[in-house]
Amino acid sequence: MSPFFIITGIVTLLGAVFAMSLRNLVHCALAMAVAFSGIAALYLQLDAQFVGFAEILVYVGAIAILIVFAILLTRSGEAPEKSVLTSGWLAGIAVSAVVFTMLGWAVLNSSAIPKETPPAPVATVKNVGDALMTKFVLPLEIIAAMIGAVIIALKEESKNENSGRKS
Amino acid sequence: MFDKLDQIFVTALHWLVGFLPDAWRPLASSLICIAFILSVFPAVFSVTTIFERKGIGRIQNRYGPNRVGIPFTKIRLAGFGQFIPDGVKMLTKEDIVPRAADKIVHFLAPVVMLIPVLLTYAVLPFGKNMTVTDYDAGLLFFFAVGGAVELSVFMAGWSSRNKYSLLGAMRAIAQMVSYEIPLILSAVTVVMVVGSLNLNDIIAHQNQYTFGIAHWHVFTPWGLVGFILFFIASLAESNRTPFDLPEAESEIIAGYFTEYSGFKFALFFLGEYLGMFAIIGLGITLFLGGWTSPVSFLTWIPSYVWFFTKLMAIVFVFIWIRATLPRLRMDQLMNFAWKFMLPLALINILVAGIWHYMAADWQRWLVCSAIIFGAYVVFGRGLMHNQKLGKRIYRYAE
Amino acid sequence: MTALQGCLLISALLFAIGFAGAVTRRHAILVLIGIELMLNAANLNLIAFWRFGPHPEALTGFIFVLFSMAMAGAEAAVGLALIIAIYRHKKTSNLDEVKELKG
Amino acid sequence: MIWIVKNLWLIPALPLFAAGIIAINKQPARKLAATLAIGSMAIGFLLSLCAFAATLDHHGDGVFREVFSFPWIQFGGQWMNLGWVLDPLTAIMLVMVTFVGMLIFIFSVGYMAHDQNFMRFFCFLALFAAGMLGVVIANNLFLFFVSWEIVGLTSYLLIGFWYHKPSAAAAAKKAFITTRIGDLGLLLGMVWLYAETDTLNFYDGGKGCLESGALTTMLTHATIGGLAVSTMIGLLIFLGAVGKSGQVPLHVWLPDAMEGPTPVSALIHAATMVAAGVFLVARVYPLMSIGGIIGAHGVPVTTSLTVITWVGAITAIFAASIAVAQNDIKRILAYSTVSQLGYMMMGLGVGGVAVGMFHLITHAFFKALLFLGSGSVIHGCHEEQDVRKMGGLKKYMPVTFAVYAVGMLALAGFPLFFSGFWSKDEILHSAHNWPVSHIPFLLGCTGALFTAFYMTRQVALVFFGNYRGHEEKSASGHSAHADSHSSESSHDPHESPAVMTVPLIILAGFAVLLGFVGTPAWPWFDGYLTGEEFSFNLSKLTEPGTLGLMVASAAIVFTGLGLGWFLYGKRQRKTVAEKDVLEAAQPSIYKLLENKYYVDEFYEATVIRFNAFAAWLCNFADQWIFGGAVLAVKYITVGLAWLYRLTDEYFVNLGFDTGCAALREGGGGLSKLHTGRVQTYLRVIGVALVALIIFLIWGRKA
Repeated sequence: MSPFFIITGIVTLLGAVFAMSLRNLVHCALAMAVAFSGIAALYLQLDAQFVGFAEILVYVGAIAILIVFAILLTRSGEAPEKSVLTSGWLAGIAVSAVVFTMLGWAVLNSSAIPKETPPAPVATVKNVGDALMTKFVLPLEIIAAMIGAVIIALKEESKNENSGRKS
Repeated sequence: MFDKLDQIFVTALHWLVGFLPDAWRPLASSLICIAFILSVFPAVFSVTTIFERKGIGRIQNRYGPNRVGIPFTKIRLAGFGQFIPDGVKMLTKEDIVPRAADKIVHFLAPVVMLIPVLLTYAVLPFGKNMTVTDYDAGLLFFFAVGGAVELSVFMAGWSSRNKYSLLGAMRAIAQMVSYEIPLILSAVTVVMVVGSLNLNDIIAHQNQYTFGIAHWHVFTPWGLVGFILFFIASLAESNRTPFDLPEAESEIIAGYFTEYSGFKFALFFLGEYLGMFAIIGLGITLFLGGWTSPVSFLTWIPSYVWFFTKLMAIVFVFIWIRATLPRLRMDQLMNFAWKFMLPLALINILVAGIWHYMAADWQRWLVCSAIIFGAYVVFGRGLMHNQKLGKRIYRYAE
Repeated sequence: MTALQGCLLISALLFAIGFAGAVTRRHAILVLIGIELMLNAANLNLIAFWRFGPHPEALTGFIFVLFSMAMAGAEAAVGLALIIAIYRHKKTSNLDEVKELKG
Repeated sequence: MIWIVKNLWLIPALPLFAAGIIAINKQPARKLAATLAIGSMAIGFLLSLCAFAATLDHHGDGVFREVFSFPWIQFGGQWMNLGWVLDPLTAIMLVMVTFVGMLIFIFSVGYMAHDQNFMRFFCFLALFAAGMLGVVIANNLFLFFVSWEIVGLTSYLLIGFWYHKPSAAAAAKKAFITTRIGDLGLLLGMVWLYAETDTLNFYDGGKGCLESGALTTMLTHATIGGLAVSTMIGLLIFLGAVGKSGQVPLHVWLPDAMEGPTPVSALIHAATMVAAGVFLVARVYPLMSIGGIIGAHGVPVTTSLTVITWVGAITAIFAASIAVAQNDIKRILAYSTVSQLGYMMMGLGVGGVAVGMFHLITHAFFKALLFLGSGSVIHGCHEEQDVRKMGGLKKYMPVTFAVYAVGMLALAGFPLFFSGFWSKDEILHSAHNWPVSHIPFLLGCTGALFTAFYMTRQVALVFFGNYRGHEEKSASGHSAHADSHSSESSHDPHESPAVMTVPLIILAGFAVLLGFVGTPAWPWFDGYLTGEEFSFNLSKLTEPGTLGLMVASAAIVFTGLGLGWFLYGKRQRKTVAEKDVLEAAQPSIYKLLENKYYVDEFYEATVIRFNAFAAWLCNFADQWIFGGAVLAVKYITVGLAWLYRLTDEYFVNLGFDTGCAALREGGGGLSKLHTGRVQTYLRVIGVALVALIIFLIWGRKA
C-alpha cells in the first residue's frame, strides 16, 4: 500500500463523489474527468501501462468531451432548478450502501485473496498485440463490427435529427 | 570526440545525479530532466515568436520588430530582444475575469492546457538516449495526453460565459477532433512498418544508411504521404494558420481565450506554441529520422543538434505557411478532413501493408506510388467537383 | 490489507458511488456518467485481478479491459445520442418525466 | 374297351333324365310319366343284359374288369378322376336292379292309379333308380357316396310320400337321420382312405385303393389300438352299410319305413336300397379281407370280417324273434328283411362275396314278390293292413294266394325247389366251416326256424280261416284314400287287376329258378363272381359235409312250418280282438317281442333326452353366459364414457381455466413492476446484485 497508491485512490474517489454530487453538470463532467485520470494513474501503478494510456485516450480524451457536448446540446449547462435528486433517491442510496457493504465485506474476509504480490507482469505492446491478434482475434473483430454498427446507427440518428428539426 | 559532445548532456545528468543517495536518484534525474525541458522549450518559444513576427513581416514586405534592444544602449539586436518586453507585458497586464465567468473552471483552463502539453515532452527523444522516459507505448502516451488538450479548450470557452468564446471553443474542439484521426492514422502507418510503439525503436529503424542516405520514412512513398498528412494534421491540431479559425481575429476576436488576459493569456499562448513544438517533434521522430543525420558522412554532428535544426526548419515552414495561405471556412475545413485526409490515410495504411509484405525492389516502389497517386487523384477530384472554381477574379473596393 | 484488497475496495466504493449517482440523480446525462463510473470500477477490478492473479502472462484481464473500454466508448456515444434525441423530442432530460412510451 | 363300358353311364343317366322331365312337367300327364319311367328302366335292363353278356364271354384268367375314368375336378395339384367299372359283381346287380325295378314300376302303375300325386311318385322312383344304378356302377368311392346320398334322399321322399300323415313324416325323418348317422361313418372312412392312398378309385390300373399296392400300405400302417388302418377304414365303411341296411343298432327306421306306399317298401326296403349296404361291403371286400389268414375253405378271416359276421348273426336272430309277434302284414315282412340282411352280412363275413351276393339276389326276388303280394292284399282289402282283420283270402284272391305261397316257401327255405333254400344253405354251410366260432352257425339255424314259423303264421292268418274284415269296417278306415275306394259295392276283398298280378307271377318264376344257379352241384354263380373254374358235378351234393348240412336245414324248415301250421293253421282265429296263441302262452315274452325289445323307447330315453339336454344347455349358455358377457361389456363402456366425461368436465377443463386465470393475475401483478422510470429498474438490479453476492458468498461458504 504505497503512499502514492493511497493518494491516487483518494483523488479518484473524491473525483467520483464530486462527479455525482455537484449541482452544475459541467462541473460533474470535469470531476468525472479527474476521476478517470485518477483511475488511469491506478492502472499505471498496477503496471498496466498500455491500458492506462488507453484509459486516458478513451475516457479523458473522448468520452469526457462527448459528455460535455451532450450537456451543451441539451442546454443543461446552467445550474438546474431546485432539487437535483429523483423522487426515490433515499432508496437508491440505501441500496448502493448495502451493495458497498456487501462488496467490502466480501473483499475483506474472503479466503480466496492471495496474500503475496506476484512479480510485475511484462505487458509490452508487442505481446499485447500478439495476444490480440492470436488468442483474442475473434473478440477484436466482433468489437470492430460492433463499433461499425454503432456508427451506422448514429448515421441514421443524425438523419432523424435533421428531420426532427424540419418538422 | 564527437560522441562525447553528443552525450554531453547525458553525462552531465549522470554526474549531477551521482551526488545523491540511490533512493532519491530516479526522482532527482526526472526533476533535472523536467527542469531542462522547462528551460529549453520556453526559450525556443520566445525565439520562435520573434522569428514568426519577423518572418511574416519579411514575407509581407515589411520589417518585423526591430526596435527592442539592450536598454540605454543603441544596440537594437534586430528585434530579437522583442520577447523580453512581450513577456514582461504579459506578466504585468491586469488579469480580467468576467463576472459571469465560472471562476474555478476559468482559472483551471490554462492549467489544464499546459499539463498535457508538457507531459507529451516526456516521451520525445531529443537526442541519442536523451528521452526523459522511454515508455514501451510511447506514441500511445503522446496521443493519449495530447487528446486532453481539447478538454481545456472547452473549459476555457465555456467558463467565460461568452457566446463568441463558446462558439470558438466548439469550433476548435470540432477541428481538433476531426484532425486527430488522420494524425493518428498516419502515425499508425509508421507503427505498422516499424512494428513498435517505442519512439527510440522507430528512430533506430530509420538510423541505417544506404549509399550514404538515411532510411528516413519520408523517402518512402507511404512515408511521404504520411508525413504530409501528419504535417497538415499537426497544423490543424495547433490551430495554425490555414486552420486558425477558432482564434481568428477577424472572425470571433480571439476565439476561446477572448476573456483571458494577462498571465492566463500568456499561458494559453505558451501552451499553444509548446503543443506545436511537441507535434513537430513527433513528426520529426516518426518521419524525418528524429536525431539521425540525413547523410552518413555527417553523423559526427551531435544528435540533439540535428533534432533542433529539423525542429526550427519545420517551424519556419509553419511560419511561412501562416504568412501565405488564406484561412479555410469551417465546412471546407471539415470536408477536407473527413473527405480527403481520412480516406487518404486509410489508403496509406493499405500501402504500408503492401510495402511491408512485398520484396524490397523497384516493383514495390512502383505499385505503392501508383496506388497513392491514384487515390490522390480520385479524392482530389471528389473534393474539387463541387467547387466550381472558376478563373480568379480580382475585386477591388470601388 | 494487501494491495489487491485495496484496489478491490477502491473499485467497490467507485462502483457504489457510480450506482448511487445513477440511481439518485434526476438528470439523464448524470445517470450516464454514473454508469461510466461503474464500468470503470469493473475495469479496475479486472486489472487488479489480472495484476495479482495467478497467470498475468495470459493477458486475459488486460485485453478484456481493452475490449470493455472500446465497448464503453460505443455505449457512451449511443447513450448520449439517445439522450439528445429524447431531449429534442420531449424538451426535457429529466428522467422522472420521461416515463411514457407514448409519442 | 368295349362300347358298353364306355356307355355304362347311360344306365343311371336314363332314369335320371326321365325323373327330370317328369319333374319339369306341369300338368299331370300320368301316361307320359309312367311310360318314361318304365321305358328308361327297360332300356337300362337291355343295356345291363349286354354288359352281363360282355362279362360272360370273357375267357381270360381271373375276373373280367374294365375301368373307364375321366378327370372331373382339380384341387391342389391333383386331378380327381371319377369313373365306373364293369365286373361280374356290377353286372349281376345291374341286371337284378333294373329287372326288379321295372317290374315294381309296372306294379305301382296299378297300385297308385287312384293317387293325385302320381307324377311326383314316379319322378321320385325314377330318381331312386338312377341313384341305385349310380351306386352299382361307381368305380370311385366319391361317386359311390354321391349316389348313396341320392338313394338316401329318395328313400326319405318316398317314405314321407303321404306327408300329410304325421306318422309318415316322422318315419321319413327317422329313416333319414339314422341312415345319416351310418353315412357319417362311411364319410370318415372315405376321407381316411383318401388320406392314406391319395386316390378314391377302386380299380385304377394298379393305383386304385382296392388294388394290392394301396392295400399293403394300409395294412402296414398301424393305428392306436394296434389295429391295421385297413381294418379301421373297413369298419368305418361297414358302419355306413349298417346304417343303410338296417343292422342291429341302426335298424329302427326300417319297420317304421312301412308308412310309405307298398311298391316303395318293395323296391327300396326289400330289394335294392337295403341291399346297397351289402353291395358296399361286397365291393370293398378286398379291403376287408386283406391280411387275413386263409381259413379251411380259402375264406380269409380278419377282424373286420369277424365283426361283420357277428353283427349279421345278431341282427338275424334279433329281427326274426320280433317278426314272430307282429300283427301288421308289412311290418312282419320288414323285420323278415332285417333278419335276411343279417344273414347276408353273416354270409359275406364267413363265406366271402359269392355266398353273400347269391343270397342277396335270391332274397331280392322273393322279398319283392312278398311285398308286392302284400300290396295287392292291402289293395284288395281296401287299405287294410292288420292281419287280425283279414283271413280266408284264399277264396277271394286265388292268384295272389298262389304267388304269395311260392314266395313264402322260397323265403322259408323249402328244400330243393326254392332258391331261398340254396342260398341260405350256402351261408349256413360257410358259417359251419367258420374257424372262429360256431355260435353264428347256431344263431343262423334258430333264425331259419323262426323265419319258417312267422311266415307260416302270416300266411295262415291272412289266407286261411274266415274273413274277419266285416266286423270293424266302421271303426277302422283311417287310410286317407278310403273314400275314393268305397265306390266298390260289395265290401269283400277283390283280386287285383292284371297289371299287378303279371309282375307277381314273373317274380314267382324267378324265385323258383334262381336257386339252381348256385347249388353246390353246379356252382356257376360262385365261379362267375370269383373267376375260378367249375364243373357240373352231382356227386358234390352227396359229399358228407354238404349232404348232412342240407338234411339238417331241411329238418329245421319242416319243424318251423309244422309248428306254425299247428299253432295258427288248424285252430283258426275267430275274432279280431282274440288274443294271439303265443300271447296266451307266454304273455310277457310276447309283449316284449311285440314292442320290439323297447329299442325305440331306449333310444328315446338316451339319445333323444341327451339331445334335448344339450339343446337346453346351449340355450342357457347363449342366453346367460355369452349374453351376459355382451351386457357386461355394454355397461363397462357406458361407465367408462361417463367417467371420461366427468374427468374432462371437472379436472381437465376446470384445471385449465383456473390455471389461465392464475396466469392472468400473475401477469397483471408483474406488469405493475414496469413503471417506465429507469431508476427503479436500476434499483431492482442493485437489489439483484446484492442477492447474487450473498448467494455466491453463502454458496461458497456452504
